Amino acid sequence: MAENEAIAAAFADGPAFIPYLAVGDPDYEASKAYVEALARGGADIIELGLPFSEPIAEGSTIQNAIVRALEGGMTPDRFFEFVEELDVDVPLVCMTYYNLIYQYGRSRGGEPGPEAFVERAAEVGISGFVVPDLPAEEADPLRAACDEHGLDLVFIVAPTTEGDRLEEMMERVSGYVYVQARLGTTGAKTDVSDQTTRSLQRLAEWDVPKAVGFGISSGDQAARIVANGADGIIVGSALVDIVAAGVNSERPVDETAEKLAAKARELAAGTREGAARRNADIADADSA
Amino acid sequence: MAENEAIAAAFADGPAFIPYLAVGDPDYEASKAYVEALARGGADIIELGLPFSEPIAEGSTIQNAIVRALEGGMTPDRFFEFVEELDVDVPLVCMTYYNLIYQYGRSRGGEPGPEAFVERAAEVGISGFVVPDLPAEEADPLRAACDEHGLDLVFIVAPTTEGDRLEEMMERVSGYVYVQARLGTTGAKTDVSDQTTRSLQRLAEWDVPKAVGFGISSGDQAARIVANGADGIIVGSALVDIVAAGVNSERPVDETAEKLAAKARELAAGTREGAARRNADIADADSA
Amino acid sequence: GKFGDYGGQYVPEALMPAIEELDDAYQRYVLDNEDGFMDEFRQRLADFGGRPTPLQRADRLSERYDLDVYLKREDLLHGGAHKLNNALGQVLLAKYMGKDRIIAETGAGQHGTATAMAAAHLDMPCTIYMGERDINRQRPNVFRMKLNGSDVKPVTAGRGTLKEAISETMRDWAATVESTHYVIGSVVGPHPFPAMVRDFQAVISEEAREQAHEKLGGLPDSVIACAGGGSNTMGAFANFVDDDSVDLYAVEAGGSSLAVDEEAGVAPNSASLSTGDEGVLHGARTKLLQDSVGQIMESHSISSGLDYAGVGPELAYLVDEDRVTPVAVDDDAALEGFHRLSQTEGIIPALETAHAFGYLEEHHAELSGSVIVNVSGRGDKDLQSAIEETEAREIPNAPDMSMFSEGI
Amino acid sequence: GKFGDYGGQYVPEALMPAIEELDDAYQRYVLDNEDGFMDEFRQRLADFGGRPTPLQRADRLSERYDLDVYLKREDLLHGGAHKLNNALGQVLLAKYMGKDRIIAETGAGQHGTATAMAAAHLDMPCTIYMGERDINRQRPNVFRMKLNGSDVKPVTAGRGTLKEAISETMRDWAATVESTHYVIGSVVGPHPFPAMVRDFQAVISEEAREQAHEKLGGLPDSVIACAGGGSNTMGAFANFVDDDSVDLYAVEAGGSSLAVDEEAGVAPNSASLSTGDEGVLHGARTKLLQDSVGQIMESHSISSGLDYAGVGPELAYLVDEDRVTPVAVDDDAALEGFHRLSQTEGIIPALETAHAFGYLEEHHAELSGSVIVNVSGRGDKDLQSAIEETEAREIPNAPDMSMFSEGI
Repeated sequence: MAENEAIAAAFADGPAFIPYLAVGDPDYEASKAYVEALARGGADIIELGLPFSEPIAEGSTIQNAIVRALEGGMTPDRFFEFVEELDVDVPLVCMTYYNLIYQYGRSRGGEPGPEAFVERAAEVGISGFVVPDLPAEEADPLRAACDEHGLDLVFIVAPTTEGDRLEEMMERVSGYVYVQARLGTTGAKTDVSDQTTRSLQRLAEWDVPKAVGFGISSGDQAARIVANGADGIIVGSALVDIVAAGVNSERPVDETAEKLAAKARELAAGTREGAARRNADIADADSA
Repeated sequence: MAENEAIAAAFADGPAFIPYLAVGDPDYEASKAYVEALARGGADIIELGLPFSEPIAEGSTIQNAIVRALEGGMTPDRFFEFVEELDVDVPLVCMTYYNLIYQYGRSRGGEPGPEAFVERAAEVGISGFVVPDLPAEEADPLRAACDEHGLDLVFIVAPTTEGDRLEEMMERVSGYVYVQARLGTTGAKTDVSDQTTRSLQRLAEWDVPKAVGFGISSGDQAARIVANGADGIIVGSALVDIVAAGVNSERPVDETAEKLAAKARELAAGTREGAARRNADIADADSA
Repeated sequence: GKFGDYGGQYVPEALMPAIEELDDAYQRYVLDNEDGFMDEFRQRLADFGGRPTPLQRADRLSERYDLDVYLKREDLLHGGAHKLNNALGQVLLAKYMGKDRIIAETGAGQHGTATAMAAAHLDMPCTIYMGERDINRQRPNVFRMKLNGSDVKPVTAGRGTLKEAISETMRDWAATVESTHYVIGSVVGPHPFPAMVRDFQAVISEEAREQAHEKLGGLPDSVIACAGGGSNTMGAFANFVDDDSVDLYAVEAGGSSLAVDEEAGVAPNSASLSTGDEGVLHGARTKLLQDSVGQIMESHSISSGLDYAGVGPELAYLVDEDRVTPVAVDDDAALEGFHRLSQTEGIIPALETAHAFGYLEEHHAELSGSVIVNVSGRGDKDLQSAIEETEAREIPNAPDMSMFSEGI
Repeated sequence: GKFGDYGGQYVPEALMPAIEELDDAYQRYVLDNEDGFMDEFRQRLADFGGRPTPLQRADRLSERYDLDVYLKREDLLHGGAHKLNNALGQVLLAKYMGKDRIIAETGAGQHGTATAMAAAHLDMPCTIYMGERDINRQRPNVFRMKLNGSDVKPVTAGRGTLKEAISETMRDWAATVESTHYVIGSVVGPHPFPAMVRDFQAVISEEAREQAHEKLGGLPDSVIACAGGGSNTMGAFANFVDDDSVDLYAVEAGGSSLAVDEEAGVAPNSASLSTGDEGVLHGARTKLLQDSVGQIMESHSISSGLDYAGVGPELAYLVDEDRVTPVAVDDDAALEGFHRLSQTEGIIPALETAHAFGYLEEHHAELSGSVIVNVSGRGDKDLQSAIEETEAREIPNAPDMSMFSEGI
């Protein structure tokens, strides 16, 4: 499998902070400012959500963001334009549902299938994909297209994923693995489940970075999770909450962007802090 | 079977005019004035309705009269009191439903059955009964009680009554037979059905007077029916209409009574006129 | 035409010939299966009506009451109640008799909808009389009758309920008796109606008795059915009457009280078997709710289908003969039965039927062995009243009623 | 888990283990009848559900159309629609799997009520997700679910309809997957749902095929069923698929037009088989109503039970294979079918079902011989909408609609 170099590089210097936003939420320009604020705040990779009308894997926070983005006119082509125009210096991962990937070829007059979408994504500078409704069993066509264009395909490992299914994913994953911290859908929660630790242990032998997501909302949590062995943390709902609060209070775009940047700084700092603690633990262990 | 002398006498001088009113409609005192007005107007016999809560054989005119009378507090005992107090010089026939006749004995602490009701009716001066929901087949207990107290039991012959059923009735009837002019329930109509003539012909051999009812509302109709061979005419709804109009327009009781008397005079005159025509016809036939 | 001293034919003379004609048709077609009438009737009941209905063991109720509770599922009949057994039989009979029009009265609308369905199925013009007040309380049933092509005539006289609708239908019949058949909705009215309606409904106990042999290996110890006019009751009992070992319970609507208010002419119940006296109403001698002089009382029940001052004469007779035990449960107990069956067995019963389950809930300790309960109808028609009536009371097993009003 | 290229398992990873566990249970209990699962299922369908349902010759429609029209009477199943076949199967399966909680989504409320009934019957706690707008449109069904003891959770996201309820149920399942079974309401979703729901519903055509042999002396020439998600369709077709002589017609909701408004993201119909393109929705690859880039369109139909942008993958496959003929009739034709069956046969169909009769009314001349129409559900739930929608249009066989509003 191809490995995307930009993503590999993002994990090279230690654990990565990976924020998520729905592209186009609440509109094209604001959304650009928000994504750029995340980069400014210290994101190592950014997951960009291309909104799909039936986001079955999302909690209500991100679902509402997707509704706003769709109402704001976001489409796959506008998404690619957005990515092209984006002024950030971190690798970008496209998070969307399979039907949009599958249909894109046909919307351009060709056959349905993932090739056209991946080709165009590569063109605009996307480095990889997360597709929440595409389990490994159905992923071969997309995996092949990613390989052809040097893009990563990230899979989500759930607390319930075990045995053969882990094998299936390990064979197909590249870039990083998205470790789902707890059962349920996306959404900011304050608890960090014991399942995270167990999941990380189950994946110990995998040679891709393990980024933990679902329910992370503070620098403290980020630090604890990274200290427990994660190679990265993924944060979505806690950031989308800031966007939503901005929309609801009709706050100026730059103020919301600044709040996002601040939150990103907190989470990035937490990530580094966790890395430092882990190194200290390792040093302790070494000296013991 | 006993024959009530008063009723026999009423038919002795030629065809009889038999008006009906619901007793107690709209109240005790007014009702008394109305019945007395009918007598004044030339009634030969008066049918007094004792109101029953489920008058299944009545059209809406008489049904409404019954509702008014019940709401005015009419009961069997009040009815008997009413008859006792009545200052009229014509035979009175009680028209009611069988359940009131049947229950009266029990209401006085005895057994259910018609005896107690008939005894009390005889006491207050009732000369006979019409019971619309009591066909000949169910009438033996009432017939026996009537015989004991010298009261008549009038049956209704419908246009549909034929064969054995006529026999059943002929064996049990006394006083007069009530010839139903058309199918349906009581109610003033302007048509006089051909069925009347046919019914009278069917009853030609009966030795009781044949009084025709259902739908008679004018002196002209009365005259025609009597001319066609009826021994009497029975008029209810056309009179109850006058009572109802009085109630609806809040007319003084004596004005309504006067209208009733006037209508009675018209109908009585029609009855006599019909008799005269019939005699003329007979005379014509004799002279032919 | 008599059940002991009960029954008979107390009707206006004009109807007597029609009733004699009907009696003749009843004997020929129903009793003697002339022209294969009963065969066609049974076939249509199967194909159109959905017979046989199951006899279902109610596992959860059985456990709860430490009894073997079986449900005779008349709620699954087309239209949602046992009413079609009778309506289809009578409309078909009218066709055999050469009548070209059907009339019927309806109170809660169940008999009217069953008649309208049967009339559409058999292509017979149909007029249904319904009190104006009942029309306003039972709009879905009015819609159903009209969608089936029946003419629904509002009756404005009196209080605009079943009594007035019956009188109005009698009037129509008295005027049209030669061409028209009056489909009476229960085992009431003049002979042959009580016997004929019983025979049409007897398919319930005919099946149940056979199913009991299959499922219980023999006869049940008791059969329980709610009783208003009594058609589901007689239907559920008929084939068990000769089985002396089977106890038969007719559960009447106890309303709010079994006492009467003579002054107001109101019996706040519909328990004519339990508390009524012999009298004559709507063509038959039977047990009635009446005042001391014989005026018919206004009856009351949360279940409009049981809300009737009379009862079938055969039931009155079987009660006097000690063959049927009349019992009554009040409105509250009926609601408890309604919720019990809904929650425990996934079957929402009609409020009529709920009385039978109210009895079971209150008196199961007095029963033993196996019990068949006739689920005479489904409760879809009663959702609104069941919820309103439950909200107005303290019913021990009521769900949290706030959820029916708040936020949705 | 595939039907040609259709089907599959496009679901979040967290659900995959549950789906694999379900697939295993499906194979063992449903396909191999382990522990007598299928025997118990069939027995409960008979006793609790009222199976078999009749195959009734529709005499008057047959005469009208010069065809032999037979009705498969799923409207007589407990709850009033074919939905119980599936709900009872899945709730029972969940019990065999040791799950202790049931969740389901519902749009019109029919699947929700069927699930709530089955859950009460089998003593399983049950939560039903329902869009807030649907809750307001379908209050009687909400009452029924709650009376059966289910927890009905309003979904306020989006437009508050079926789509949002599905997403919310998926979310609940994703969080509770170890203890909870998600009872999907049609032959949609990830494998094994489409195959399993078909197998539970196949009892319809299993009976119909046998009944056809009894009543027609052989196979019918055609089978007609309405198609939304397609569970009654596949249920009615399954056992005839191998009978090449039997034409299978899936009647979709043509809504107001088969054209789409790409700009507004609206397809004013629910005809995914007739007009949809291949795509991935709610766990399966199938035919969808989607815009050119793959966003799911808002579908429309007067019948909320057909109002869905997808369709079962097996149906999509059978259409591509030319085994099933997809046809569509519009809202007006469906209403015409609704009134036709109500007036002519005394059966008020669900608006879903009415589409099949609208097709028969419009296209009977193209058919010949014998036709089985699946009467998938009864119309009691649709009275209000049918009347309102009829009033707003010119339907040739509509009754005088004024009578539904005036004076009553």
